[in-house]
Amino acid sequence: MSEMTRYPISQEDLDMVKTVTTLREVIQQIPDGATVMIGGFGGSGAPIELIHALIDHGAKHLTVVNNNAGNGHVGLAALIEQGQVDKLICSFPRSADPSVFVTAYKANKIALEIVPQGTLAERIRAGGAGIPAFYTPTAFGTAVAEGKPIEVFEGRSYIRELWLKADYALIKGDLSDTHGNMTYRMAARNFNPIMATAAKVTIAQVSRVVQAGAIDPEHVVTPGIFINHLVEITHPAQEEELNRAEAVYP
Amino acid sequence: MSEMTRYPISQEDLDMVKTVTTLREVIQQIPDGATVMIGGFGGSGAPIELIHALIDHGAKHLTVVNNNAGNGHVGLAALIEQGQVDKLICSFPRSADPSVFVTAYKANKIALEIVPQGTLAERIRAGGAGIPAFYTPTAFGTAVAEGKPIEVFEGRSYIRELWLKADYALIKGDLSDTHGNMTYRMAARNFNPIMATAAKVTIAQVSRVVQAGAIDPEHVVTPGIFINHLVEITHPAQEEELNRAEAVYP
Amino acid sequence: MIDISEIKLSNAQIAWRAAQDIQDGAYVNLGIGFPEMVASYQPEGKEVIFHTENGVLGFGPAPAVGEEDWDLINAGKKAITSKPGTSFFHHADSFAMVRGGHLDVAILGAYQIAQNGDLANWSTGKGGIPAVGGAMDLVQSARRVAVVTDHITKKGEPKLVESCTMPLTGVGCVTRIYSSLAVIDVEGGHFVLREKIAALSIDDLQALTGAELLTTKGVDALICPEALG
Amino acid sequence: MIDISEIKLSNAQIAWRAAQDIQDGAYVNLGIGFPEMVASYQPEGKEVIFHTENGVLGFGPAPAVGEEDWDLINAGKKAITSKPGTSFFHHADSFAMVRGGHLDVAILGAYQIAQNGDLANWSTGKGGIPAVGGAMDLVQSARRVAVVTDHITKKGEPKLVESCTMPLTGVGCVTRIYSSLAVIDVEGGHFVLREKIAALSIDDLQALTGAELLTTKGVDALICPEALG
Repeated sequence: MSEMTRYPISQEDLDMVKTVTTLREVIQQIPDGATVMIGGFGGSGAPIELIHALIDHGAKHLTVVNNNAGNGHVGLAALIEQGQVDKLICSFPRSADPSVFVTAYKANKIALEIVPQGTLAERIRAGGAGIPAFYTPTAFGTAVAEGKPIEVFEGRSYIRELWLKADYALIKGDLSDTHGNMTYRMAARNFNPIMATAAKVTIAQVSRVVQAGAIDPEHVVTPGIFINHLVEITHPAQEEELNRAEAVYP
Repeated sequence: MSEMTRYPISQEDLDMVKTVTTLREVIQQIPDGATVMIGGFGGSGAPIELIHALIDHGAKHLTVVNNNAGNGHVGLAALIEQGQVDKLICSFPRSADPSVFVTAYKANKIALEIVPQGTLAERIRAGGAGIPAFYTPTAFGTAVAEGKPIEVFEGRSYIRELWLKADYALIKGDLSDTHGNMTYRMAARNFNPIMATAAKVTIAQVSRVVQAGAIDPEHVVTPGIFINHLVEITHPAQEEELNRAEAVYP
Repeated sequence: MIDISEIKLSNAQIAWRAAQDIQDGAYVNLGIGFPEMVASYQPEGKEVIFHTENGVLGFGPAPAVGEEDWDLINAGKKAITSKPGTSFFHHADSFAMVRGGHLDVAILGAYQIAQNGDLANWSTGKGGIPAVGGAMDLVQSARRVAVVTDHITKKGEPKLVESCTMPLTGVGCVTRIYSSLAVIDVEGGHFVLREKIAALSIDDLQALTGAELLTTKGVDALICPEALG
Repeated sequence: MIDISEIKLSNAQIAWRAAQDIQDGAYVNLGIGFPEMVASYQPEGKEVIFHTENGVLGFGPAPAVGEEDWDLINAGKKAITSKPGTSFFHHADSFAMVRGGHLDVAILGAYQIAQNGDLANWSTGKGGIPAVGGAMDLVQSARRVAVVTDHITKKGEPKLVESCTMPLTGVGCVTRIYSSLAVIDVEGGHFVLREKIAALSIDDLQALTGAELLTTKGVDALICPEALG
């Protein structure tokens, strides 16, 4: 059963920003040691409010899957700065200000698994699609391929990669109807739709929850079957803007 | 270089049904012996005009990939009836009137490769995504798995399946802009978007070609990079309706 | 052989019984034909979201005759409708949903079900043209796989067997059988009888079943509404 | 060592030269940083469609300062714009596009390029924090992989070498190098000199290159506009 907590469910609630308490209620189910996929590419599509609620909640020893390693002192960088992340699986741990991650990494306080970006995306997609392993030409002959099975198909060499799954996915969308059918905003789509499919429990923050039928069935990017909890954050923070304002969380 | 023949390219052409001559020009590049993916699930999303142009063109010894095996005496059934198809790769060679395929199959005039529907879809997606092989739980322990490599991941058994690619894909969309960015109509989407990615040359028929910018970038289902030729058919035939009218082609 | 023609449940009654077990909010795929009837008997107040493998989630009922749009069909190629909450997606995404274990329930028909949960429903093995469709994907990956079926074949042969003699659709996949005579679970390699129609004794039911029926957990009466439209 | 500081091409000139080879209608991915400059020098009358691996095809130029929407960025996290013909898609679809061989050209920077086409551009191998991003996908699967680069390092060491000493990004993938001194193809395991700047002899160029330069096919003058904005 895909249980979905629907906030809000009544028409009157539709323009209301949900309280931090509600956000906390959703996030506090995440236990220590969980594997958590966090959507976004840099700050675009990063679910800042969900990440900050995870900081408030305080779950530790997390394994986090994200394309990057945080920027400045908000969002994922803040989660790392709080010492909550034991391991990061990402493709590109660089940013305008990666100092939080760099400090933790050099102090051996965080483990790092580097995955080529396309392989990272495909492993996540495979996790959601019930494909335990697949072959890719990416990284053949490089250090990333070390220890991985190699096979030749049609005269070309490929390496075998495994799916990637998570206990929780924290994602950011634009609109969602009350069934959890979601849309995204431009390049903020990035990893969010595939992470929604690859976690046991997917928690989505969206800018607006609308009635079923308000989103054209042709325009749904993530069908509601993948969404377990929906939180409405009407004016979500944008990581890039927080960093330009030199914000620090908490 | 993804060359795309754009019909029509001028604003004045937008409401004009393309002539059969134009359709023929596009289709006549398909040589004998080609592997051709044909979109559609039953009659929904079947590019009837493209298939009928292929019948007029007369290319023989084709390998066709489609979910089904045709219905009645139009579309794919007509292509088979003309003796143009040597081999069919499909999941479900049954329909309201499968007599054309059944006759050809029983007379050993057509070879059949049965692929479970989800595996068929994933093999096509893999072909378009540069994944030569993947593991699936589908069909493990069944006749379909015979001869295929088996591997255990996380305690469960999976079979390895190979990608499926084609020389040509014939697909049906709803709108396309002049870049080939496409949308589909409801369940007529089915195999069309993935076949568009898995062929060397993709020929799409759409109900209307619109100017670039007329389709919201959020609503594009198939980006134009996958489309090589675009033919506007403003009032496409619907296979189901043709069959209810007992149509026969040619 | 016991004549069950007068006492067995109708297909509508079997479908009704299967519908009662579907939880509120479940995502459900119904096989082509008989299993589709399950949609007609959803208990009021429960919302069930139906998936069809050709790329529609949350679709509505069949349209009126003459109102069909043949671009909007289900896996059985029958016309359906959209409704608030419907979404469309392509075939690879649709089966990613199936294979990824996101469907709560798949309900299918059967030629044979073995006591270890093996299902045969795609080919009688007697020649003819093979056709698997999406069944092999559904039975291997839906969270719960149930079967609706007559308890015996038209020739009186058991459909619940020790091991399938017909080509398999999936291995160890079926967990519950709604038959025309009983509700039976597959547990630990055995058929476990849960409910049976009152007109038949357990011994009679065993005689119509091709493998041992365990009754260790108690057997309830299988009661369905008489009139189902 | 020859002092090339006064005669070598600027980054803008290298980018201009690379841009001239892109065919009309091509789908192109430009690496973060220097390669992005190639977009500024598209010949008039040619339409090139740019891909960024974070899920945008056919995007427009950077917005004016203050007009940025930070939900619309490129792989370098710089703000871009949409324009007629733009489309958005998720990361798996974006790399399916890359891995499936649908991109016509990828242009990247380099630490080292070997004469067999091996590319090293993600790690100097001297420690530090590894970061591959999307480069390993792009170099292995784009139809044509080109490099824009200084011909030698700041310390004067060759970047075109017999075999890479730094960790590889991809094997046998680069087919053309646009350097600050020359245009060089990789063919049959060798560097083949196509164009060089007039101020340098072939022998001088060979002295600045870590592997043999073949000149069997004739060498043209590498001429770029002087002033590039």
